[in-house]
Amino acid sequence: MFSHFDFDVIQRSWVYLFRDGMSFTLTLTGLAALSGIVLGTLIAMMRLSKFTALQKLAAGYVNLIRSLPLVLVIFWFYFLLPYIGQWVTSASRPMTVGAFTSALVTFSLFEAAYFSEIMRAGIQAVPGGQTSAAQALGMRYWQVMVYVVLPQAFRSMMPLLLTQTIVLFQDTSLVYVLSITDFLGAASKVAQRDGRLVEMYLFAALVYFVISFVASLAVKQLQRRLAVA
Amino acid sequence: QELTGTLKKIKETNTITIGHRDASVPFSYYDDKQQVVGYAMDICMAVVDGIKAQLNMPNLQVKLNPVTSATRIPLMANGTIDLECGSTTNNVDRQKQVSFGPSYYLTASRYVYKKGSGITDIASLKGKTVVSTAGSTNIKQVTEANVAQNLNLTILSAKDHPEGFLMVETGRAAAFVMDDIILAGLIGSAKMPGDFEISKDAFSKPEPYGFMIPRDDPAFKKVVDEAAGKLYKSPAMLALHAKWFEKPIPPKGIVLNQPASAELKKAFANPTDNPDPDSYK
Amino acid sequence: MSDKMIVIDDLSKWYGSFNVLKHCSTHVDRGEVVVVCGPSGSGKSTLIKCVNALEPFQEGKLFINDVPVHDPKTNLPKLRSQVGMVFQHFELFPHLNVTENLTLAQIKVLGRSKDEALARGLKMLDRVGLTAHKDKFPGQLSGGQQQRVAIARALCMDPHVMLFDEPTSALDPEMVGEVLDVMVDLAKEGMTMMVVTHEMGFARKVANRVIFMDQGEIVEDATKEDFFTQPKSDRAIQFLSKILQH
Amino acid sequence: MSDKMIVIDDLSKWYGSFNVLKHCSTHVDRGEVVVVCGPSGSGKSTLIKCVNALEPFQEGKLFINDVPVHDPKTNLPKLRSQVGMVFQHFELFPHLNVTENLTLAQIKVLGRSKDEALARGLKMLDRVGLTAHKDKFPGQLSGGQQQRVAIARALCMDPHVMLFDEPTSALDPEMVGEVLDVMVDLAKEGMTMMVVTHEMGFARKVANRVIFMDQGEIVEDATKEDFFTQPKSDRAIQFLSKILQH
Amino acid sequence: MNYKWNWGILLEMSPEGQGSYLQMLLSGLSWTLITAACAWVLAFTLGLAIGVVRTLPNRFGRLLGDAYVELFRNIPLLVQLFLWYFVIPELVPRHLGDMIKQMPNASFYTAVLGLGLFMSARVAEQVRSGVLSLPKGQKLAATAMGLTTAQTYRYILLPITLRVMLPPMTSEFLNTIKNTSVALTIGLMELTARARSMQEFSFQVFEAFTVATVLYLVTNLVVTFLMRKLERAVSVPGFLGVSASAVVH
Ligand SMILES: Nc1ncnc2c1ncn2[C@@H]1O[C@H](COP(=O)(O)OP(=O)(O)OP(=O)(O)O)[C@@H](O)[C@H]1O
Ligand SMILES: Nc1ncnc2c1ncn2[C@@H]1O[C@H](COP(=O)(O)OP(=O)(O)OP(=O)(O)O)[C@@H](O)[C@H]1O
Ligand SMILES: [Mg+2]
Ligand SMILES: [Mg+2]
Repeated sequence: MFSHFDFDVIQRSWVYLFRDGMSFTLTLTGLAALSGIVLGTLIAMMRLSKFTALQKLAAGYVNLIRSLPLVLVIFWFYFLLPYIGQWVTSASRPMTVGAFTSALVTFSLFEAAYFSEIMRAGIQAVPGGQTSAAQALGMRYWQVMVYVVLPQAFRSMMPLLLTQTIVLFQDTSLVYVLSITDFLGAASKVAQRDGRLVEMYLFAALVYFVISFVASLAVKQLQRRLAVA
Repeated sequence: QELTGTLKKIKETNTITIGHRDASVPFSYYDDKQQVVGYAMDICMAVVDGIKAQLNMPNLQVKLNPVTSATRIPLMANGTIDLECGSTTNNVDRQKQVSFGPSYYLTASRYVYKKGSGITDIASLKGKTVVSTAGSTNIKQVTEANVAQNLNLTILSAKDHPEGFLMVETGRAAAFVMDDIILAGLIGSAKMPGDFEISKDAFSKPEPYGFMIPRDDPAFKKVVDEAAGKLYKSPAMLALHAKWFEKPIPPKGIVLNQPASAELKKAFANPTDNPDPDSYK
Repeated sequence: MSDKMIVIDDLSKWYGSFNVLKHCSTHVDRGEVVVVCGPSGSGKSTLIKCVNALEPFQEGKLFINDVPVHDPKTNLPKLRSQVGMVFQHFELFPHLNVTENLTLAQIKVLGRSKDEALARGLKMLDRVGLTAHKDKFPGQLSGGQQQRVAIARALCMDPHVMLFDEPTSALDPEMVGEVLDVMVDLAKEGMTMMVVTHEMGFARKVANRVIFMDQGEIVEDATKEDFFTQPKSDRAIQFLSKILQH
Repeated sequence: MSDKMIVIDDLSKWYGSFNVLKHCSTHVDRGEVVVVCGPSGSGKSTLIKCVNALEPFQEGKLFINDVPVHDPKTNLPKLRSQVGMVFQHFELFPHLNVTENLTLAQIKVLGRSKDEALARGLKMLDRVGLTAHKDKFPGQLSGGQQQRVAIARALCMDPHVMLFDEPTSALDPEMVGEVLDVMVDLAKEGMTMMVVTHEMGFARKVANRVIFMDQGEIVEDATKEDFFTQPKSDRAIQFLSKILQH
Repeated sequence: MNYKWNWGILLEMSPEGQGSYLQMLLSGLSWTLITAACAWVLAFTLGLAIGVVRTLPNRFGRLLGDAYVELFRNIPLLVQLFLWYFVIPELVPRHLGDMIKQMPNASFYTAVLGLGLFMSARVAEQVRSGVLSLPKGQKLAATAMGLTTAQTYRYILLPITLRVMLPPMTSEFLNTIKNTSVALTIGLMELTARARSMQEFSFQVFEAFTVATVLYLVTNLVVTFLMRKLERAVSVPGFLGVSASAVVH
């Protein structure tokens, strides 16, 4: 059935697919996960702080982002970021934001809303006595957070954070709508150039599947190990 | 004299960002080495040289930013790109959002279909599915024609030109409505070029292509106009035209075989950014 | 410098509309050991948490070593670092090993060098007899061992006073002794201590005074001798009869 | 129709490589009350679950009312509907009210009409003294009440025999009595019962025989009198001494 | 800001000739909701079935269920839509492929199928963990009363699981609504696609996306509100889901 398919196209283009496409996807995933987790943690801390205004602000942000489709958010940021940059730096003209930066900011801010929910659960799961004990030793709020609460929260939430990162990895394929050359973008450019849609999309699906599946197996392994410890 | 607007930005950042297309053959597209090449790119580089000379910045950095039909105008409006080198139709609507440099090509909105699919003219498309590229003038024209002529079309919007062509190739749509020169480029790079045909009748008169520049920036426009005008009026322009439209072009070495028309030659001799198709007659 | 280490003066506290502490007044002198007891829910934990401002209170005054805890201008973290506190559930930091548990606050709060902190930590660990376990994680220790590490952790900060909130009530019976032994030693060496506990044996052995609370009030505040031999209130008598049955 | 309601014949069972039940043989006669006891993990629950085939077993034979449970051809749902079972955690269906809990299986398994099922259900509910609660949901009842409803639910099916797996051990002490009362009544009315329990008072009052298990074996299978007065095995003696201390 | 706001654009005629731009966006919203609703029916039925299979003792069924879930959740939705839209019609016999491709509203059917299957894997995962989180005794008790496995699921396990699962199901349904926007890549004219084409026709980016954003927010609020009502309607006095029974045990 595959006799009239030309899987050579993969061999011809794999350097481009991986060097240009996959490296974009993986860099974007890695950096967005890192900054998303950092931001998400800050948002979670805002939601759990005793200042109502901060709580409301953080909750509003999370609920807003979580109600919107990622595709829409990608468009929003792609067109809006230069203005935001102008406003933040109070420059005289819109800031120049490249495709990568734009995607990175979008995914960081978008996923931060999801990561913050995970971190909130993680922080709440640390027994209150831990905070009391750290405070009783004279630690300040930030010290309590950094040295006592967050390390425990990160550890217990690590599997969920990683699972969400796998989701993020898959979500990055949506930069396709901006014609950015991520892995899927590269695959579809080759597909269209050479008229090899079937082969390239099947190959892309396979690559995404293998990476996500292996990663989620690794997460399960980690979860098992954490459960024992 | 004091620099303003885009020129000031270029001077301060020592970069000019060019918006380019990834598959507008032969205007602006990736060749097989993933370099951006094309007729519009060549003209743009001459314009960039003009800017370098004007600002006395021989080492001006050129940054490339891919755009699609749908993203190019917002990206120009929000300052991501300073100059767009692709296949953008210059029309009155768009002039409210952006300015244009002098026109460098004329093309009408036609459609491509598979030979033997029984399509003869626009009327024969009635009730069928057609596709056009999101954000292009063509999709607007076919949408309007659909209403005006009661064609009862299903109009799909493709992300970019190859995707639109693909819809016809794979049988998803009966026809792909696009500027005829783009269609010629797409057929040229197709697996089976002989299978496709470009329509005789058109959804529009031949309209001018120009490069987009930010609106309300007369100083920048003046530099662009001068640099482009100098090139247009020189013999190099026809050679450039021949290079992309009469000789083999990358990546596959196809020949588009579209010699310059009298109207186009007239437009080269008298560079203009007039959006009115009739003014080019 | 007065000889009063802790002064609690007409302190009242509410959780919403619920009045947990009602006009409590008492004091702990330098070098004194005061045991606080009373039925569950009477406000013992709340009171002791007010002492180092882990819980805010709405009315009254509280001084530690003459520093006003109720004053919003007081540097609470600094004050807390001078008050050791031991909790019912130990509250060692599970992601840090014993040595790190002992040194973290010394380094981050007191600004000691790593070496200094380590030396002090190991000395205190030796004092509670757990030197051999210095590289283990809390999860690898028994409850009694964990509580002894927690005491060492508090002692590392050179506190003026130590607060204990039911330090033995989460322990299996066979481990209660080892923790009480450490506390008795501490008392004998002259540490000022305020201890919430139901271990009347401990009270008998080292307490100077016993405070009995019920429903948020300090019902009885007497020397150890008076408390055990001639309690004044009915509630204390009832409570003692129940506790001493065991 | 023999007078043996349950016959367990050389039954063995493994969880993977772990041998939970080892060559168990015993029987329960019609109208007899047999109490099963033994230390935790000895296999009591597993054995009783084998009786109505909630757990499969690998070796041996088991008959209920002469129906071979070990035979793959036996219609297990039908067999189970004739054996009432009461669990430690009641296992009432939380989304159904008391009446629905009582009638569901009557309608779906026995094919009774709604009215018929309701009549029978209310009768059984009356028997356990809970008529007033017929429209409540399980979550609105106390543990003791839930367990009584669970017993009523089993009785609705007109079982030949009732199995109990520690029916009172998840109850607060003040509710144990009300459940045991219902069970004593049942026993006195002649119900055949096999009861896993540590309530030796119950065993003394109504059991005909007592089975003692340890490490998957039936160590002792004796009349109530023999078991309490002259247990044969050391393990039973030890176990009894611990249990009866309370 | 170098941008000309023009909210009046919403009431101007769109070039599609079927009303104003605002109406165009609203028609996008209706496609979003219709697609999401159809995809949800598919996702829920399939997810329920597969989730249940994954809790049954049958090893083969479980393996198949696991494979299904892993397959559909480890490939990005966008890629899955491409497979259904571009690849599958080429793999089936030519005349069938052509028929699929020439179907009117092909992108709608593809979106329903692709999105439905993608979401069904997530529903299946929720159903499985929901059923497994029930106390084991519930199943034993039902079995002990003579209910067959099918009856046990029908009358006991699923009614409880579904109640417990309502909040996560609400968010999965909201995800389905949001995910329909991915189908704009295969030409589905849903809300985000409409906002994008409004931007392309009128060049008013921010007006278009602001209205789309507001419409999504309103949808979200309405769905959440309705699901809360449903939760209250099916709630059982004294039963707070698994947590409550966990306390009893
Ligand atoms: N955060 C809180 N919010 C509301 N009420 C609280 C809070 N913490 C404690 N309480 C209530 O305050 C009262 C006193 O609590 P506290 O923990 O001080 O009692 P205790 O004497 O230490 O009792 P125990 O011996 O059980 O530890 C109790 O009735 C308790 O329910
Ligand atoms: N599903 C299972 N898989 C593996 N081992 C099991 C399983 N169920 C029970 N066991 C083991 O079988 C042994 C007997 O269990 P069982 O529940 O029958 O004991 P029991 O006598 O009822 O104890 P208890 O008094 O604690 O209820 C125990 O060691 C238990 O750990
Ligand atoms: Mg307390
Ligand atoms: Mg048991």
